[in-house]
Amino acid sequence: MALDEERLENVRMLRESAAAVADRSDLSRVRAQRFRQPGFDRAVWRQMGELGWLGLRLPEERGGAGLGMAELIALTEELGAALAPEPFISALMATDMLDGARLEAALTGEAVILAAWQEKPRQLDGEVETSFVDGRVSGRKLQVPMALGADAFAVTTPQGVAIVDAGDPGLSIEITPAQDGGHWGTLTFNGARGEPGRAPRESWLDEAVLATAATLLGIIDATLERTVDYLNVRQQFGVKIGTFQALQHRAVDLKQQALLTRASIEDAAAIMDEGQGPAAKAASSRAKARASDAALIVTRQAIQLHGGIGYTDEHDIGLFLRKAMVLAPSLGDSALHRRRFAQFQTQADAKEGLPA
Amino acid sequence: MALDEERLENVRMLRESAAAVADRSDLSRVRAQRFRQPGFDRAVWRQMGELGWLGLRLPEERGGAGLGMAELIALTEELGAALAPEPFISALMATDMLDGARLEAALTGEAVILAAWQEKPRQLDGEVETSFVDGRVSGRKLQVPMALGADAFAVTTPQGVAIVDAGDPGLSIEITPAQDGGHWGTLTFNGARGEPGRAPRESWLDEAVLATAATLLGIIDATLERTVDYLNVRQQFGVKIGTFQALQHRAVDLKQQALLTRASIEDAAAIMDEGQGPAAKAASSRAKARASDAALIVTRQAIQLHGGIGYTDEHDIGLFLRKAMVLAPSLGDSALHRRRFAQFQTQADAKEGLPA
Amino acid sequence: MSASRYTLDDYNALGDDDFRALVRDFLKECHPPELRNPVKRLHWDEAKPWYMELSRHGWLAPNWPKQYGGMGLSASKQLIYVEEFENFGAARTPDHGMMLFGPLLIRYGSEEQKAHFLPKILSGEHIWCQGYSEPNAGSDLASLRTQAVLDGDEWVINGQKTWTTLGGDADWIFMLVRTDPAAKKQEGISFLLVPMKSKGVSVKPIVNLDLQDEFSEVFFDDVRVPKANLVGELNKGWSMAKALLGFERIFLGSPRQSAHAFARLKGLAQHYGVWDDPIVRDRYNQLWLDLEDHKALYERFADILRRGETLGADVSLLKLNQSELYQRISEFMLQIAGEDGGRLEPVDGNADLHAPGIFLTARAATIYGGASEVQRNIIAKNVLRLP
Amino acid sequence: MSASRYTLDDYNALGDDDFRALVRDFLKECHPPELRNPVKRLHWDEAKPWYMELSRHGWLAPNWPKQYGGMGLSASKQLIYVEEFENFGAARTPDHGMMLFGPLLIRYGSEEQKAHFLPKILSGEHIWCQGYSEPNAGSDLASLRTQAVLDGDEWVINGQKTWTTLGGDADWIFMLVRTDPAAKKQEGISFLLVPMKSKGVSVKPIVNLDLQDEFSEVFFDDVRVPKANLVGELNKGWSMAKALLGFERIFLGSPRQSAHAFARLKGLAQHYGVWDDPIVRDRYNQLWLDLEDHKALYERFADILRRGETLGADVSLLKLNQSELYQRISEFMLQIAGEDGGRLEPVDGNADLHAPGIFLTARAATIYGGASEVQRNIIAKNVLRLP
Repeated sequence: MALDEERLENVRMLRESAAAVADRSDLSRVRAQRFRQPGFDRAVWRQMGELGWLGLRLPEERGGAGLGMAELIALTEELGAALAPEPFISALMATDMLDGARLEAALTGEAVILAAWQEKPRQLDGEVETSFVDGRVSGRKLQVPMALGADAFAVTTPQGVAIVDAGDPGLSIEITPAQDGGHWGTLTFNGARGEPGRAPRESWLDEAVLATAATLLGIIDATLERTVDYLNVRQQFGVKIGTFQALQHRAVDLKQQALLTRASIEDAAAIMDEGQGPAAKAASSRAKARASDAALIVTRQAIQLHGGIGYTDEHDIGLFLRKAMVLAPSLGDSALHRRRFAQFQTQADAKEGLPA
Repeated sequence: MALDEERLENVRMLRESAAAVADRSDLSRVRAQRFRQPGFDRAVWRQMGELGWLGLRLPEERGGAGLGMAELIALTEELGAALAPEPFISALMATDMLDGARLEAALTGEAVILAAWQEKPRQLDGEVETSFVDGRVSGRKLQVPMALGADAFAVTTPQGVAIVDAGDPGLSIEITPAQDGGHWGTLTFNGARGEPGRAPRESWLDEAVLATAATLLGIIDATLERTVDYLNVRQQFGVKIGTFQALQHRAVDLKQQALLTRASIEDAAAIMDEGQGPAAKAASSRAKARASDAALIVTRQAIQLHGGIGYTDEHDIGLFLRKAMVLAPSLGDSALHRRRFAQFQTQADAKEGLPA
Repeated sequence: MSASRYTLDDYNALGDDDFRALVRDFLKECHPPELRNPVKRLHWDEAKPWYMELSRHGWLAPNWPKQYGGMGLSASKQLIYVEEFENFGAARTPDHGMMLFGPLLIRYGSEEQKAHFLPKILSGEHIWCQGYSEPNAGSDLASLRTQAVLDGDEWVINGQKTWTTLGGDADWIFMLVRTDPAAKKQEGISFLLVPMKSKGVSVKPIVNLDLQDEFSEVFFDDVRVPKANLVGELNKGWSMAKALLGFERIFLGSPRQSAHAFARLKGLAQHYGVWDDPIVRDRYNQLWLDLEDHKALYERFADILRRGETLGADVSLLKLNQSELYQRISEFMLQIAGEDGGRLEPVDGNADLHAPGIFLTARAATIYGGASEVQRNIIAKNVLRLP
Repeated sequence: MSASRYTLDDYNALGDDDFRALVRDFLKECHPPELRNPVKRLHWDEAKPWYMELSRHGWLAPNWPKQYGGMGLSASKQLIYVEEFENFGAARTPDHGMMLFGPLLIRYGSEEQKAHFLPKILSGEHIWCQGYSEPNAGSDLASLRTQAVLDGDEWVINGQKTWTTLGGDADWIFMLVRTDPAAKKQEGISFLLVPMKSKGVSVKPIVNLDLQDEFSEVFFDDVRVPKANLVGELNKGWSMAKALLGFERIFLGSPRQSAHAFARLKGLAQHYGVWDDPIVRDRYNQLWLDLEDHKALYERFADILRRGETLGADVSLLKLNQSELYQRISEFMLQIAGEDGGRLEPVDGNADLHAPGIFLTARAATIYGGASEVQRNIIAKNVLRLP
């Protein structure tokens, strides 16, 4: 299960370059972008392209870096810890569906192309109904993060993937502002012109699920670091509040959640790097269920442990809670993923001949 | 809602005499009785009769004391705190179904007559199937506490109540030893000879439910008292363990459960003393749901707070956990009563014209 | 104050049911409909019409004696008043003058102070705010550091207060200041009255986690007020403030917030199509039961007040329970909302469906009014008698 | 020791899968079927046949080097050995000699001590028990008070040990004693070997909450043993004992107990007719997920051992998590059992359906091996670096 030397080196390098692009210790860029449109940075986006991140999972023959899930989760974890507002995961999902010039523009970061796949709230697997007939797309897609910043969308339909330009007159975008300072778009296609894209890899959705879980892990760890630092500094009744046993024990419980989340996510990445199937789906769902719950527990408790100052918008700790509020239910909340885990794990165990 | 002076005085006197019969600070009698047959004390039983407890809720014209639910819960709370092994509540249920000489013997404590009403696990409301035809009883009754000590049983059937002697050749009793050192009986009637009894009052079952909840409250409070005492005495790392903030806060959480349980039970008693109906049923279920959960939380945590010594059978604190294990699911566990509460409270609110 | 059919000489002469009916009628007739169930704490300019309406009927100060222009309600009538206001969804006005300052002045102020200040509260001329909390003395009030030094006939005040509700709307602040720096802990603290327009006072709004600005920081830079603005005895401010907390403490534990959030649960679950999900329903029933038990607990403490007795330290358990229940309900709401739990603004502008807003607001409940951790310390020592 | 087809010169030369297959075959062929999945810890007279079978094949001491008669397994092979024994439901023998005392003696004992004691463990001639805990030093081992005073060529021991597993079955006890009363905390503690038949040693079984008697108290009243029974350096016993805890600490966090209980959940829910209740199923899924995540966490620590590295203080989190998960599962079992949760004895004698038994047994998990409270203290200080 453990990574070999080469992949450990990949992971180390990705973490380092991520820290250079999105600094987890300085959230001034995050604050500057929030509640603005489009809410993220084109310059940072191009940097992501230069670093090869936007094609991280794409095979080398398609111009990607051909890296594994262990590498992807390391990267999204770092982006999560820095609360990077860029719609990185949605773009990764889209790249899988692109070809030719569109693909090249997406990989370099020249263009922002996002995936439009969800049609109902709390949807993950299951049919979509948006139609793509005679080059025209009609239907409705939900929850596209940072949709206002996109140049085009990769739209899933039963007739195959359609690529639709953001400015197409047949597309209208309704914006919903989000707690993290970003937004999501509801896309209504009314005979919008679509170019055919390509079918994404089978593991596409589960990879996005796990990458989102890893983003939440970054949020959890960064929140915990900041909270432990605060406990080590803040004084009350004449002593550091970190000396209070009740707070110590609560911090330990949060650390426990952090550690379980990491174990769950890295385990899932290893399983997914070994191949597809029900075990991989079960593992990604397990990790997302854990991460979604743990992120809300940790960020909520972080506010409490910060006391009054934690309840101000001025203090950064609240930004982590807001981000968790957006990402915990995104790509399936913990209830959905618990059910999905049980369903696929039962299949996986049956395959292995274990008693159900 | 608050009790008037006279009833406060009843409650005070009942608590005092209960303390004399069953001493919450000395469990040697409880230890002496456990894992023995019949597992309780006939002498204590007669004392209960002399004190008028066995007819506590029965109207005065039927030879009872005619007291209310507030008085009953005060008494069963005290009996719970002392872990009294006598099947008091089952006997109260039976008295409701007796007449004439049987009633008199039951009220004086001369005879032990217990209620046999339950036919399925997790049953509370609902139909029974045991038949009583031509003076003969056939069927099966479960969960009769301390059945081996009974002289007779008051058996519910669709044809009315039948009183069956314990020694009747048509009755066989199977004994299941219980964690609290007592036992319960499974009664199989095979044409046993029955005398007709009388139909119990409508509130009969809810009263037993609430009395059981109050027994659990006694267990909760006694457990908490003993645990707080222990925290004030036991030393570790050179200081009293009661100085550890994490333990203090946990003790507070237990106190919170104790206080909520008391509020819930006394509120339910007041509602039931006002009259019958869905509100009264909802209140008794609410109280039992709370008491069942709280008792297991408090007694479990008490073991933990006592550490190694709490894990020995020699220490008394474990006796409270064992009693809670028996009584928490008895007459409906918390899951059953939560559903029942929601059902009847919805009816009660509809009656009051509140939005459902 | 102009009379109305709601203005009675002796409200306590009414039976409880009659009084309750009176309050209901009053609210139905006099409460501005557009201010009902506000999603945020109203500022003075928004709340003023309602404040003046209360004033007109003599209903502003339920807790003050009749002789000072209050309603002179008994404890049990005060509880009914509060319950009905809460049930109706009445807007809170800037009420620190009525609720906290007035009773304190009535008990400890000089006749001159009472004659001067109380009528101006009732007329709406003076809006008061409270200056207790400080940046480094959140739940640890005794360590407050804002100083007042006597210079001739004037107090000179330097320091900072925080979490002052509606500080920017107020004309006056009643505050605790340290007047004896050598004294330890709760000693050496006095109670001062300061006009907000004084030179050297500045107010900075605090934007909350829920992006509202009901709180503010108040800075004092060589602010001078007459010596006569001291209330009660020098260096006894802490005991005075504490003595007045009694009645207030039950309100921190009122089921209002939890009941308000709970009442929205069913509609929310229906909106999101999960009302028939048995797992959702089971959690709903659990919270329902918790709420009913909390109400029963609240009534126990209310009974103490009705009997005219004083609340003990265990009232902290009431606040603890309400705030944590409120949070559990709000967390369940967030869960029900799914992806909409990340929305910044209400769905269709309907505040009842705004789970994330209620969730964020509820974060404060376990922090203000004595954080849960401090409440547990108090209960451990003063109720459980742990060492 | 007689060889068999399971007795290899170098087990580590096998691939992991081959070794796993070997262990499975061994258990299938050699484990006494009637001892599989025992409901309680076996006493020596019950476990002896299995112990002697292990001995015969040279499989008693997986963790000892080959030269001392052990299997000499690498860390990763040891984990496989343990996993397969656990999965199979193999009975635990009185294994303190192999697991704890052997490695300590191998590392710190004299050549004479090794030559004398190790073979007698492998032959079943000496059964060892452990004397660490004391009545007032449960999770606070450093405060132990049992004393050994040198009198000529003999140590004279007075005091009491408790929670000694299978004390009544043992021939010898390896124990920590205070040899320098003046030294503070962990200093001044030494490691002594004492025959249980010595004059002045008495054993009193402890009846547990679950009414089993695997533990006992051991009393020492002027017990005399030769000076040579000291292991390692005088006053360094604590550090020696602690150094050996490394590998043992991961076993306290093994998913075994939780997995064992979890595996019984479905059958239990089916027996009680609630398997199709969606609320039961949701809770089941939660616990399933918790168990899988715990296994993943366990693997992270196992990887550290496989790489030949030392476990850090954070391994305490593993024990904490397993013990609390085990309890949550057992509490759910109790809930599923309904009224049968109060039964003293298994339904139809079927231990798999005995929820109250598992529930009571699980109470110990958060107390022994360092109570959860102590584990949290350690993690706060040594992992989170809180003051």
